[in-house]
Amino acid sequence: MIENGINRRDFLKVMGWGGAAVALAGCGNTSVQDGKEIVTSYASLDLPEYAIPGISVYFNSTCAQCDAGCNIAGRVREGRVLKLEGNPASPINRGKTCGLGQAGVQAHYNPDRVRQPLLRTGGKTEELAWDKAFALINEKVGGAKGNEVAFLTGGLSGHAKVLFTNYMDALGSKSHYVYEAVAPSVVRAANKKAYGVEMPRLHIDKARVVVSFGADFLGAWVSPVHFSQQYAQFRKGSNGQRGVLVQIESKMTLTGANADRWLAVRPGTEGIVALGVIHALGEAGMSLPADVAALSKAYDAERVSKDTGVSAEQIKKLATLLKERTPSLVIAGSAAEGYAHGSQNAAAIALLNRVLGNIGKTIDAPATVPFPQVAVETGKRSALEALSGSMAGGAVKVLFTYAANPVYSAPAALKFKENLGKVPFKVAFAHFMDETAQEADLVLPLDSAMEEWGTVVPEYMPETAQLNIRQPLMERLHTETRGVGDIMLALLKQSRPNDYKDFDDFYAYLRNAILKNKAALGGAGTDDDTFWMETLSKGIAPMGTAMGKLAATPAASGLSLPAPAEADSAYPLRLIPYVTPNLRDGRHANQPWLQESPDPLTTIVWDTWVEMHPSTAAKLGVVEGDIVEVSSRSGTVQAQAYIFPGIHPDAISMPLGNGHTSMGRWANGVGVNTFALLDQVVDKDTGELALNETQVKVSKTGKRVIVVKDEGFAGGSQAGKKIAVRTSTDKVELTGEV
Amino acid sequence: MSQHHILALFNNFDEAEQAIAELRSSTIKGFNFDDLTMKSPIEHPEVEGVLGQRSANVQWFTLFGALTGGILGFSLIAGAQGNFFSQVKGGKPIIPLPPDFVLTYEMFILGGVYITVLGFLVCAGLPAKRSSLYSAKVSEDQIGLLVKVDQSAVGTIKAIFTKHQALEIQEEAGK
Amino acid sequence: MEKDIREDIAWAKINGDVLKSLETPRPLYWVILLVALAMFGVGLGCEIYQYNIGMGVANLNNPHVWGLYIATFIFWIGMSHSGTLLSAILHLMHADWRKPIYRFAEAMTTFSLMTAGLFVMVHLGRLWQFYYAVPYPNERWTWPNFQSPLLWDAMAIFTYLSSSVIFLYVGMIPDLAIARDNIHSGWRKKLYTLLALGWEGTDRQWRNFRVTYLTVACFLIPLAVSVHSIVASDFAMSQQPGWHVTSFPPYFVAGALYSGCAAIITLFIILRYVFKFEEYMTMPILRKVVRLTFAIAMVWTYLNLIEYASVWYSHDEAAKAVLIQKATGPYAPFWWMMNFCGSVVPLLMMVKRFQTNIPMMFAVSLLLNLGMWLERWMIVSPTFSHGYYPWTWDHFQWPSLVQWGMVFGSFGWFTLLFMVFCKVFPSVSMYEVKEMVYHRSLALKNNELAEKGAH
Amino acid sequence: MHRLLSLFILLAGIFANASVHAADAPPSITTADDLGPVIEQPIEFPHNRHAGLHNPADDADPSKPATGGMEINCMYCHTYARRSMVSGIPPLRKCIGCHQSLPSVRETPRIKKLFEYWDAQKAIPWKKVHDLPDFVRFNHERHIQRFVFAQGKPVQEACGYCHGDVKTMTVARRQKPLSMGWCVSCHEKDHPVDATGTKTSHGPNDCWQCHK
Amino acid sequence: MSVSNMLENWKNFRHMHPVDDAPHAEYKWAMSIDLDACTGCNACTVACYAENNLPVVGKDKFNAGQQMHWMRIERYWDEDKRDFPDQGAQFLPMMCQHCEAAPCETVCPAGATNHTADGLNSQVYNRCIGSRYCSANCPFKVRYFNWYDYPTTDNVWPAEMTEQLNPDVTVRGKGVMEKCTFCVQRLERAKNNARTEGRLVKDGEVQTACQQACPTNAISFGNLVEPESKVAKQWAHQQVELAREGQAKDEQEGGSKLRGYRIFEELRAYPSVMYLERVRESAI
Repeated sequence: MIENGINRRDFLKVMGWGGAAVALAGCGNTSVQDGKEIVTSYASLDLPEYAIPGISVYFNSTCAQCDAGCNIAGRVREGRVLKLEGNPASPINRGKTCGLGQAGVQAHYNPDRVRQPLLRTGGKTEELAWDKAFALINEKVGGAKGNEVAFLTGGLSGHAKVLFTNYMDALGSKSHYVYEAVAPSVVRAANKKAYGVEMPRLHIDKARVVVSFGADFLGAWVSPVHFSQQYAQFRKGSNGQRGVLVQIESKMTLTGANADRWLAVRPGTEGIVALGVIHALGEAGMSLPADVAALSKAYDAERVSKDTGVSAEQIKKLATLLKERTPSLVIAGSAAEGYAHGSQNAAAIALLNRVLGNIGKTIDAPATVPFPQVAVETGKRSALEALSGSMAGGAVKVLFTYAANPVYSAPAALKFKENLGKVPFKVAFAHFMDETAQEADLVLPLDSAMEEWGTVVPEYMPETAQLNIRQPLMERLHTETRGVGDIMLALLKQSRPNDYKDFDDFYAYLRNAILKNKAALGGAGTDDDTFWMETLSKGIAPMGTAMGKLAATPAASGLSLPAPAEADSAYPLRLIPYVTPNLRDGRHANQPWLQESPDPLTTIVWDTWVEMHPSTAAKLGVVEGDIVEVSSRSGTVQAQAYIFPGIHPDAISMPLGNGHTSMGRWANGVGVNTFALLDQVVDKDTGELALNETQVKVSKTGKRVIVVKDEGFAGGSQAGKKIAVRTSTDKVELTGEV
Repeated sequence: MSQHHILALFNNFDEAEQAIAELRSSTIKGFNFDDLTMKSPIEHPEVEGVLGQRSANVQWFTLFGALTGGILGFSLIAGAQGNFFSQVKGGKPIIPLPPDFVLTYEMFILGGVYITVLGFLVCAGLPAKRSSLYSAKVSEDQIGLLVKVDQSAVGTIKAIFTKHQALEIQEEAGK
Repeated sequence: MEKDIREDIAWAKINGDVLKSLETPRPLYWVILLVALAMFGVGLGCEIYQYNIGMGVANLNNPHVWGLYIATFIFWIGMSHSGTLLSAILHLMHADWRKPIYRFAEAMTTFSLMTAGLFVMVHLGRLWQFYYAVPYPNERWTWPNFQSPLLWDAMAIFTYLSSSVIFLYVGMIPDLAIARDNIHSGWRKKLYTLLALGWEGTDRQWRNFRVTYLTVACFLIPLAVSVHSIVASDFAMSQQPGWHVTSFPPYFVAGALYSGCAAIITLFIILRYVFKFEEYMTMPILRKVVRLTFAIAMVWTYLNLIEYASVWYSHDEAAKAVLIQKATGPYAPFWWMMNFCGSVVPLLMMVKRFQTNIPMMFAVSLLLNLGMWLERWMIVSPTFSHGYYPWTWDHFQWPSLVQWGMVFGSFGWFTLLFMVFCKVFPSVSMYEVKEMVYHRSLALKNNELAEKGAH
Repeated sequence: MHRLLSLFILLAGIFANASVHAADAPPSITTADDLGPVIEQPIEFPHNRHAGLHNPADDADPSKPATGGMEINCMYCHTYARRSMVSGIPPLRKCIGCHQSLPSVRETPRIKKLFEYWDAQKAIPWKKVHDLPDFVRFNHERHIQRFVFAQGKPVQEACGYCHGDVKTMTVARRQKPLSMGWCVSCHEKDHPVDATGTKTSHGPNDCWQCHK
Repeated sequence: MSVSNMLENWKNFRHMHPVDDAPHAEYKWAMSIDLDACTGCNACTVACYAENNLPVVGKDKFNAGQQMHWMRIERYWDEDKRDFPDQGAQFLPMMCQHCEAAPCETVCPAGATNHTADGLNSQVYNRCIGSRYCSANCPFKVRYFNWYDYPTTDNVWPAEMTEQLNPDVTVRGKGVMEKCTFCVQRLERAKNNARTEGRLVKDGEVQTACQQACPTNAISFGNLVEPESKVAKQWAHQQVELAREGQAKDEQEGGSKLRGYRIFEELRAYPSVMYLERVRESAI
């Protein structure tokens, strides 16, 4: 789609800056000013045929706002990207986007981006030229041995991952810590054990009943836009057979708010519910495998009800429903995995899938990625503990951080910032001067996702394996930023000049890498240029049709669930950190659209809140807007209380993502950092941080504020008017609906 | 035949009325009763009785003004709605009658008031230069009678005024 | 029986007394004028601030898009109706006691309309484009929306203001002639000479004057009624609960006359004291005004109760909710205060002894005015806070100091205009007081004659 | 007195007249001669030379080579007009494209200037002649499609309705008021829909056509 | 254009809309929103910010009730006083309903809000004088007023952010009312392209920004005049008619099994947005 003879960057450039002035044209200027404004032609060059001033052009690329890897189409006009829309050809998001994805342009145009390489010596920060920065890095890595050079990155995939691997290889380092603050890492491990794959494909659309144990698949879990698409089909069903969603969790998530039945479960007892349902299924006449039957025998309705707080009647009803309507699908999500016995919870839930016979029907193996070097390497929270430990021991001399903000998101108990101080030289690849970049000795400014070249292989691929292309949608806003691929290439050229001398830049490397495997990427028989242009134009390259296999079956052996913990008298409440659809782990806190987009459940904006059940609040004498002090063994914060019916009375919940001290104008000082409260309790099987294990106490401070939210005085009441109407399945006829 | 203007001031309406009555009943050569003007500090309640029927035509202006205002108002408004870039609003017709009636009503009154006042000025001969035979006493508490007579009749008139206890008589040769 | 205007008062003395009020002001006058100017300055400052920053500084929001500006606008419009009541309605009814006091009431009409007009302006988000609402042929080929009650308002108020000014002026011509005849120097002479239009008091002038005065008075009455019922239409023509009430137009008109009468009592007492008009603004006149006010207060109370009753009795649940909200929500203190001031306080006027008790009537009239102002506020704000759509209910919006500042400033502006008027134009109609005493003495004489005849 | 009286009558007359006039017909807005300001352009581009009519008789007369135009289609240079809201200012290469093979005028002052810009690879800072307020959106494409392609009007006539008789100008100058009423006056007229001219329709009158 | 024009077309000028026959010739844009599919995820609202140059007002102004979201997601709870909202929340995307007999249109003194031939409720910013009467009269309170001059307010659009602004949409200054336009800039673009090709806009050819973003396809948008469009079919199936203040299902004894309804139909504003009731399983 780019014509020969025109350098793409040049084209974007002239379009960008030679174009018509975009004024903040308000309604102010009513006068006609002939001869005052200057109209230039679009510089001295001809424009390609398709570029017409006033007409938008769409370029396909890949969203970088979360790890779902949605394919997007950027609307570009006069050289500026205006809006991100979904790529309709994408199997993941089918032309759709979430709010987070829409806000991607604000990550790009953000005025608080880092624009220059910065060197911090002593207390001083100075701007640095790139060649000097590279030389400095070269000097520092030269002074360290093998594993003394450590890399802390977020989940990595695609060709940037290849370059990272190669660079570590060149340095002889194996210290790659892949870290994600809120990824479903326990569930991955449990899935691996139960099904033989980390992330099976879930066919929500094919299920007639979905029971989700705290998987917020409509909000912030794995691939929400894709699941939302499936959910829509699931709800529509076929022939009026509308799918039923039951959500079992302690704190209502967006998915829970959309459930037909939301069951508030005592925190940590999700696995018990699962076994209770299995037991009830047995009672209802379903034949259970012997090992399962033996395990579930103890979980009769009465006991389960006592342990979990879910009524026996509900469990029975659920079992009946699951028995009657097949296929079904049971999903273990973050609420289930966030405990010291999280893996056990997940295993019990997987067992339920086996009992129901869902495996192979609604749970399927994912596609095989034929090029493992570009396949995603997902992050683990345990990586941070490991790194922190080795930093404390002085084993790290040089640390590179990329796509991770551990200083912000590490639990206080890790003392991560303190340990980081022991690393002599820290390099941060940064979009923003975030908390981690603030601690770094060298900060390298990154291109935004709308400026850089790259490839992405998402973890969750709904169909066959796909390589997502990320391409610049416009010229760099700031001349001194670099794509991560370009940086890694430059570093590699320092260590292995001969291997990389042919590549001027990452673009050249990428083009070469893809063209080399043209045949495997569906381009057999086309010439290089055509294939390259087609790939860019589609934004997706298929990587074969090979599908994996579910190599294991959930087994009952070794599964043991502890009895629900007694309440701790000093810290009587359980803190459930809430991953909001808008802010996730906090990296998007400086995008004002997301800050002003109300949280779907509480409608609160621009702040952190402490969610508690009315009965808990009544016990504490707290009303909405009271500033309460939440203390755990690891930390204390103060935040406004919000009384919320959708949470178990034993728990409180606080959203993650706010409370930045260093990020940008829209993030700094907004809310409090919930990560700072977390105790370092880990899942016994995987060593992953158990997010929901923190015990807290709540006390009133006596201050009160008005909670800033969209919800009005009437709260969630419709005052008896017919506004948002709800009906039940026995009162409607869905068959024949358009 | 030179004309003379005579202004006589009286203490109260009774005396002035008597003077007028006498002037009216007498036939003095060179004096036309229509040339008599009464000036008073307040509106004399029985002025018709003593001066005879003298016309006031303001009400015709009123009628004209109100009708014009109303008709113009309606046609302006309906015309503006219908002819210029007519836009549907709120599911109502482009020329909706109730609002137009309200506005017509206002224009009716506006026209009525304006033209009435215009009529007043026309009928009352205002604004005017004050005649030289004017006494500030008239605006205070005295009644003035102004006549325009032939020189020949001046004496007679004056005599009548004096007879009715005119406080002061001013005379001026007319042009 | 209190002392009324003496029938044998010399006409020259009337001239003298009234013209004296135009003479060099006492220091107190300057103090009041300066205070008024300062108040107006506060309002002006607030408007400049709001103009520059945006309407947000008034602390309006969605759904509270209107606030004190509109409430106070209606208040001032209502205020204006007293002048018409006294000068036009009572004129047609030949109530001669109106004569000493109608002039300032008519001036009040004009000035409160001018004040009300200011509120329309400060209320606009884009004041600098206000002419878009004015119907005139323009190069855009656009016209304002004649369906909007706001436009009817504009037309009605323009008509009313200009008619009132004309009526005030025409009725003042004979007095201006008196002033012209008695003041012989300075700018005043030029002004009065010009404005008197050469009035000489000839029979022809008087004859036409009488017809004109009567005719304009006839026009003013329906006009006044239409003005406030159109203001009521701003609300009644809308769809909002609590506004969409058929009894609003008469209710508004009654409220307007009510607040106007209350204001007349206030100004009556002030003018009587400041200009020493005891001989003209006599106790019997006050008594009559008070009785009139009381009657209108009862009419208003009746209509008010009718409104509540019809809302309560109807099936309009949304309107009922607003009513309950008024009586029990955050606005309850103001709402109860309004009912108290509007319906209970005037009961004091029933007591004959109080009717001429000047301090008491002064206090009562102020309370009535307060009640009437609250009435307007209670019409505007509660509906916004509790409209149809529960999601946007907002009970806690409170007008910012900018809004209060402009309300405050408007009283300064009104006082300023009124004070200047009183020093430039005769605030008591001299010729009509003369007429009044003339007619009364005639009547007296006739009575005597009749008595004599009877004997 | 009579002066004042006549003044009043005059005022009343004007009021009556204005009302009747306004109700009857909108004030006609001039469509020509309302010249905009003279604008100094970096290069005095001779529109008449490029777009002016071509007279073969002048070809024969070597003494007046400059009088004949070349009848270049407006859209040869303003190439986006039929495809986009904006008509576009031609890029410098377009000018050079022809002029580099026109040695006959290569040394004239304007062309020299043109090549100076080219050599510096700089865009010419043309001044806007037909400015509209920022919130008005005039769509060139719609008008060109409608009048040139659907109705078959000569392109210069179609463009000229708003831009005036550009083919007779050197530096373009605004000739039409471009006020809203002027736009509306045309939108209210019935125009033939196609070349046959049997079916007509008038322009849309929704505010959102131009104000969004 | 004259008195004669007025007299000749008197009947047209007295035409009631939409009560009379055939109110719309080519297009009547309408929407239907399936509340059963809507998950309340807010993607639509953010997309609206991106498409329509909406200002982010910040915490203080949001608190003052001066937020500018043309589209808001409302979240309602059951009011039966149970311990937990065990049937979830009810989400409702709310934006300008583009009423056929819009209460806002009649009251604007400047005529800044009108009904277009396509059945949209247009708001013309530069004609607006800011009397806010339209908002006062809107039953849904979906009109948003520019209380401040956001383009010049700090941190609303810093220089870099202005690059993102959609050039097809005016950036509103202080003192004007604004609201959802059904993405009229997209509609006009689509109509323009269709006219050039001598046809009508096809169903699905134009999407509003919210519809385009919606991950569950809860929002359908299209031309109600065209019987084959999805929206027209949905309206027809649910027996919701534009110019009716009640539905067949309300008039039936015991109600029908249809889900379609419009909010506040009894106010006779005839909204162009039909909602489909949220459904919850009765077996659990």
